[in-house]
Amino acid sequence: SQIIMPCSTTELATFLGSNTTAAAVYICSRFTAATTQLAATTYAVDSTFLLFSAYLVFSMQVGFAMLCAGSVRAKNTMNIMLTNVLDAATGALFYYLFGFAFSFAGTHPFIGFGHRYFGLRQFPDDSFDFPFFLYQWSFAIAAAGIASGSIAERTQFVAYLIYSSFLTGFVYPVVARWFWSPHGWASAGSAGSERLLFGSGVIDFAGSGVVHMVGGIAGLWGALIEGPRIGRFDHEGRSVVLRGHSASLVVLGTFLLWFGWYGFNPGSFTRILVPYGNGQGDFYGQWSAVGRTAVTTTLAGCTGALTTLFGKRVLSGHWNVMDVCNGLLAGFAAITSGCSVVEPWAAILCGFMAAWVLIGCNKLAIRFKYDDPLEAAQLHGGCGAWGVLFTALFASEKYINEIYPGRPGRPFGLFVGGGGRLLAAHIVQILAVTGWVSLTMGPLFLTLHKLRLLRISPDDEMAGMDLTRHGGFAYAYHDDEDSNKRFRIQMDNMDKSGSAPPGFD
Amino acid sequence: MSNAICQASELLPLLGGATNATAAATYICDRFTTVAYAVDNTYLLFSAYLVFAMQLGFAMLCAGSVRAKNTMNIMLTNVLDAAAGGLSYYLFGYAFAFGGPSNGFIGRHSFALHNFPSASFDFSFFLYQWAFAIAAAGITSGSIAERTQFVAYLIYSSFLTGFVYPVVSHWFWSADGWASPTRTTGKLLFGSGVIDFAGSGVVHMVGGVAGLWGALIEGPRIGRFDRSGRSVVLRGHSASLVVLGTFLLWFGWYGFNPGSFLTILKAYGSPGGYYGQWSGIGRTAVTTTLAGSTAALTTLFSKRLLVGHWNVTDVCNGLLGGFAAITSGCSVVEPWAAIVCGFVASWVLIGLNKLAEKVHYDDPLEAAQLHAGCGAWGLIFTGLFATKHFVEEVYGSDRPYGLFMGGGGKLLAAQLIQILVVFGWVTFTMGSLFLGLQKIQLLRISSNDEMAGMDLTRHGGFAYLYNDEDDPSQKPGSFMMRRVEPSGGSTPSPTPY
Amino acid sequence: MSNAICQASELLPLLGGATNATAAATYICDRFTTVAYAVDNTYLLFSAYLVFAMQLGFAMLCAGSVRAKNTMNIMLTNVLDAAAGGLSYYLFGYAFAFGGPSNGFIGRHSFALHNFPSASFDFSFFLYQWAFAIAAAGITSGSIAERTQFVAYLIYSSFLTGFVYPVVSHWFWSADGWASPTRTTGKLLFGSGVIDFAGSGVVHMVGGVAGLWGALIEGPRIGRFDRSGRSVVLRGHSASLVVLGTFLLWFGWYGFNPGSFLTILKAYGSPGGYYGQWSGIGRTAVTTTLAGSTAALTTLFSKRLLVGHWNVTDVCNGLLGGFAAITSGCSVVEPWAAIVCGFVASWVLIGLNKLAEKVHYDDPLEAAQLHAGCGAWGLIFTGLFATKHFVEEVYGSDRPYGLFMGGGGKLLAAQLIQILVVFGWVTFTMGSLFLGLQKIQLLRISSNDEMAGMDLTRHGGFAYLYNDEDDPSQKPGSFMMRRVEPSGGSTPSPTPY
Repeated sequence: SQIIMPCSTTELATFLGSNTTAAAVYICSRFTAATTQLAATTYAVDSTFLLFSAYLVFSMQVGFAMLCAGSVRAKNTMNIMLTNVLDAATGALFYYLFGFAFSFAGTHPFIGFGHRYFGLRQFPDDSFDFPFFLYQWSFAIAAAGIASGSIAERTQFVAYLIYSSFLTGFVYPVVARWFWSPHGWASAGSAGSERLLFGSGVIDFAGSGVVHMVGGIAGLWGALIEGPRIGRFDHEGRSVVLRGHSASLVVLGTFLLWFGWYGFNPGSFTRILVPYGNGQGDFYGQWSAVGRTAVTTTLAGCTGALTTLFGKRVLSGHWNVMDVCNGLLAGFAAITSGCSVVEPWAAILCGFMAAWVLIGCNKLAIRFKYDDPLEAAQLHGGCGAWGVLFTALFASEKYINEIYPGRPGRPFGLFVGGGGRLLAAHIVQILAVTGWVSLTMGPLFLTLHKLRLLRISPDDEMAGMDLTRHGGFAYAYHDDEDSNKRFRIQMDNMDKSGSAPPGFD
Repeated sequence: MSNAICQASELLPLLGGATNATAAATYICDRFTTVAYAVDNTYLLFSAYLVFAMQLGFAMLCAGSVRAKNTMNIMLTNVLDAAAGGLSYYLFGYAFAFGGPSNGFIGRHSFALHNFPSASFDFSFFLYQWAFAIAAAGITSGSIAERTQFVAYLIYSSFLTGFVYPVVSHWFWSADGWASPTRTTGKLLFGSGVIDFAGSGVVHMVGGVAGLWGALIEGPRIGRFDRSGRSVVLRGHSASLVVLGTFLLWFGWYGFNPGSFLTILKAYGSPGGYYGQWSGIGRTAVTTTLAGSTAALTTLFSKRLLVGHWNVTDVCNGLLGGFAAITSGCSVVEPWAAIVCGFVASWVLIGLNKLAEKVHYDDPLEAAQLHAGCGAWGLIFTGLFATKHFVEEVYGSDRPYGLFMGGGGKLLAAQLIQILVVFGWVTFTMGSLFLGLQKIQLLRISSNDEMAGMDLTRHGGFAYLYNDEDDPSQKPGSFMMRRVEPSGGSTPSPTPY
Repeated sequence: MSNAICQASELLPLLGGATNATAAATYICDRFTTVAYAVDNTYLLFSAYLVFAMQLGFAMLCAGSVRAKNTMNIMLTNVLDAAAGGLSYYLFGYAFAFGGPSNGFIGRHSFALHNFPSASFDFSFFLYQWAFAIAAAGITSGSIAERTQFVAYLIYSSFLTGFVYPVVSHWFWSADGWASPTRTTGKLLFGSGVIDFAGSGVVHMVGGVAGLWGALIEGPRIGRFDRSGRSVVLRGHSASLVVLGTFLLWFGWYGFNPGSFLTILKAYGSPGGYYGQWSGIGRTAVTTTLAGSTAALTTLFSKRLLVGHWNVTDVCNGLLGGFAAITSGCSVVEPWAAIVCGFVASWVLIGLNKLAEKVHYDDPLEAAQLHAGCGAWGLIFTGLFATKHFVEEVYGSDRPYGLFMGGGGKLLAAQLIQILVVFGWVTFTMGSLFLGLQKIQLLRISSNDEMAGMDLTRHGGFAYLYNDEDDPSQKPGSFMMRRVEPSGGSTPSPTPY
């Protein structure tokens, strides 16, 4: 249904002038074979584009795993990496069984249901094909990956499995339904002549709200309910930095996320073979928009990184690569919503503000003794929300009409003269996402907490989960050959908890 | 290589009214053909790059899974698998595999890419096949890690990439191969040919069985089984590298399995419909994902029950076991069947690991169990669950399909034949090679070298240097010294992590 | 940017008899053009993503090659090469390079992507060129690692990405460049123009020569040459990161070299044949692979002979040397010639490293030797081995080609001119910049900082923390303490190698 029909009688008739329908029919019938071949070509090109974009988005899961591993202390590395592997694995099963159907089946504005799509039944059809499923799955596991960062280093493994399945299988798919399914109540690309929210719908192109805010807010509630890690705030309540164990892994993870973001944002077009205008062989088409989206993404992240670099240098007195990495990711999380509909110069503004939003949220977190080992709630929740607002302020009329065609005169960015209706829709999105995730994930974490399934014991926390739950430490740079010695060393490791030289912070 | 997406003879009658209808039809069709070549080659090239990324995954997985003292060694072998494989596959490997026309056993044209490209094969195809060949060699290097002389690596790796593997891929994948399902010269084996779509047998079993013989002939690492014969786990030095490697392999597997279609621009059924090879490719990516994911989860819970704690490296191996198994049938089974495939693969791996322990077989990366064992299961699985519909789309109509899907036992028989011949051929060639190397004392390192670690004795030093010292000549005897003292194994180790 | 795959004027006469033939012909051809744009942009975008992945490779390679105490510093510079490069290339770098119409020396349109895209250039092209620009800056950062002030990095990196590199790329790659082989405004240099297809000169020599001057002006790291002037190896802290980085660079090079075709949908000869730009692209990937592989193997064996042990980091550098060399001629030489290219590149690198030791030149990543040295060899190699046939396909007919292939010396002359002007231009601009920075004391860090490591003094702490301590206030004085004590350099060094 979404394919361009290379030879449409009506289209052909329009440029042949009046009373030429018969001629158009005639010509089109002459080119049936050519037309169908063009359709096959179009499907093949679009699927190639979408599949490789999905692979790139999947590589973000590697990025998350490495970022998380490097950002926690060595004693919890095995734990956090296992959760990242399982985000992808459980996510695949749950998204296959019902997540995808909740997002894209049926016509209900709130949630998908019916016979189709559960367990990929009656799939594919002319609306959705397997590459699209794979792409959406890679988004779903990204949301779960975000939340796992917030509750790192103190959460029981079983709790991870439960929340991750619930988030990927239900909470996230419902949100995706609202904003991305053609039938969703707040979708910008509603099917047919359905009424759009504020005449506009929400333009959350690649998911600052749908993915990043969902993951970030879920993490926020988890981390709030669990409380901070032991030692994160000292007796007088001062903040103590618990440094991650490997900056190399953090940088590796950040670069991999950057790499993967080129699938996340430009890939969200899902098709590249779409001419803008009447398909008159113009050089300008969706391929240009895809490229522009990659450029806005790059610029927002770069600006976020540079702003953080200098901002932190002024505030804390030294250069800090971890902070720069987070600033970079903040810029990406923010531009994700508007990446396709803003001008490159606006992306620079977006990244600049995102860096300050992150710095501000971090200050706020310290004041409220909120502990988030990866700053995930601040980064993905905070900067994601900023990104949603940003889109409503700077979205360009031209680009919106190219991407969501067929509804001329729709609202666009407030600061570029498009009125406040898009902004209103986006504020509704922020409220709805916050409310929905709080209502679903909040009670889940509370229940787990009540059932004592959420937080690990203080002993386990001091010793590190790798030793107590995951069969041992992640690293063995010394080569010991027998297990007795290893056991003694591990004990030794536990005894030493609580000692470190100054100068590490 | 490209499909005839547009036939001038089909278009011709439709253009009846034009003055020069034949020329017009040809003109249009030629352009479609050009488009098809460009799209298909783009698809294949990027798939090849992804498969190449698996070599990085292997390197990191191997590095993380061995002890720190052998890291330089194993990483060097991984770099050289790719580099030496590049030359040997260029010079003769490709010719043995796909140099048609030839007999059913071995190819014999296109040495050093002579007279290349042709209408059937382009450079992107060569690159793709090279990336597969080096993957097979990478698997083997895991089995014999930590105790093999470097020269032995160079020899077996060139031999495997240049001869053993290409011959197997000729049998099952080339149009001349005696067991190929796309055979054009002669009858198909059991009227079916072997369906080893992306190489559970051709790649994974070949690499795994080669590793099996290497590791068996060398014997276990010192300290792997204690005096009373109990198994002692020799843990790898970095779980982070293991996870990094596993994820990169997962990433690359999206080139390995879906990429094996080689082309994407092909409609199934009526042209112009939404359903075509692109759907098949997407479905292949989905079955791959589901098989690996199921195997990972199965391993997670069963290991928890069996061992008592969660274990990320086991989960990673389970995941890879699921991938190795689905590789054969990925394109011809339903997504739900992939879940069955992954579930069983995980138990196959657990069972074989128990068996390996019992018979004192030592494989640092579980490569033989994982790739040969789960690979063989994958071939059987395809014989059981291949769907009529998909087999027809991918290979053509009127063929046997999976036993459990009502397609009779012929496909299963062909798959079993594959398992036997792959096992036999690799045993015959690689087994002899490893035995010969052992006879002339080129296979295993000395026990002194093994205790000290090969990095120190053969590779110019330890892989890591976390303390920063500018002048390495002074004051021996502090903790770093003790750490890598050649008598390492018996020295008390002072660093607690 | 896209090729005119279908011309309505060609199709029209063929449809003469049909009703409204003109409209029909236009209609059909427009659709082909749309397909061509989509395919070519898809190809270019994914190539750009691969080239971007090289930045990750550089970061890991650099991190692993320096001592642990400077890891945070070098990784930060790599992140900022990309980030600062993104802004400066957007604001003016791109305009200097490709902002036509312009003179032969420097471009002057499209600042901040003004009036972009156009019929000639789309966003994917910008992204691709940006990824190249930051690669050049990444090379330089390796040469001056471990002793350069962070502010100096920021300054040289913006200057290089925003001005020095764009000007060079304008000369050799833009349609207005005075030495470009695709020049449309005026005569080609020696009737040929310089064939630097993917940038052995434009990227690698620029980065390498800039690094050379930086490292020369700063002088060697403390302890790199001892009192009697003997060379002391200051080993990097992690071989795993070096191998990771190298493999990622290899992966990314498949975007760098084959991607430089920019489009894939173009038949060579008449449309409809199997041979087209896709074959050229595949062949480029193959030549790239073979050159790197040969260089790796040559380095492996020659270093074994020269030094006495196998060395994975040397093999990695050899591999990259082969890639840097083939980058110039990758699209216009036969696969067998790529083997020659890699073989010589490995010896060029070994020779230059000997020379560097002799003249007490210290380059922690051998970046100047590798990228400038092998890059220059690559340009000469293209002048010797470029094939008539391929030069015609890629650049057009009736041009000089490689001396050894019978094409005369004109191409070689042009290539030599490029080596001279790149060296001169970079020396003039970057040499002055580094000298100026040194004059105002912004270039080199204090010797105290250097001994202690920049991470501790400037970057907020050490990169690694393998011991897990929850309470950093207690128990000072353990061995970890000694390890990173700010007076580090004077601590006795216990490492036995």
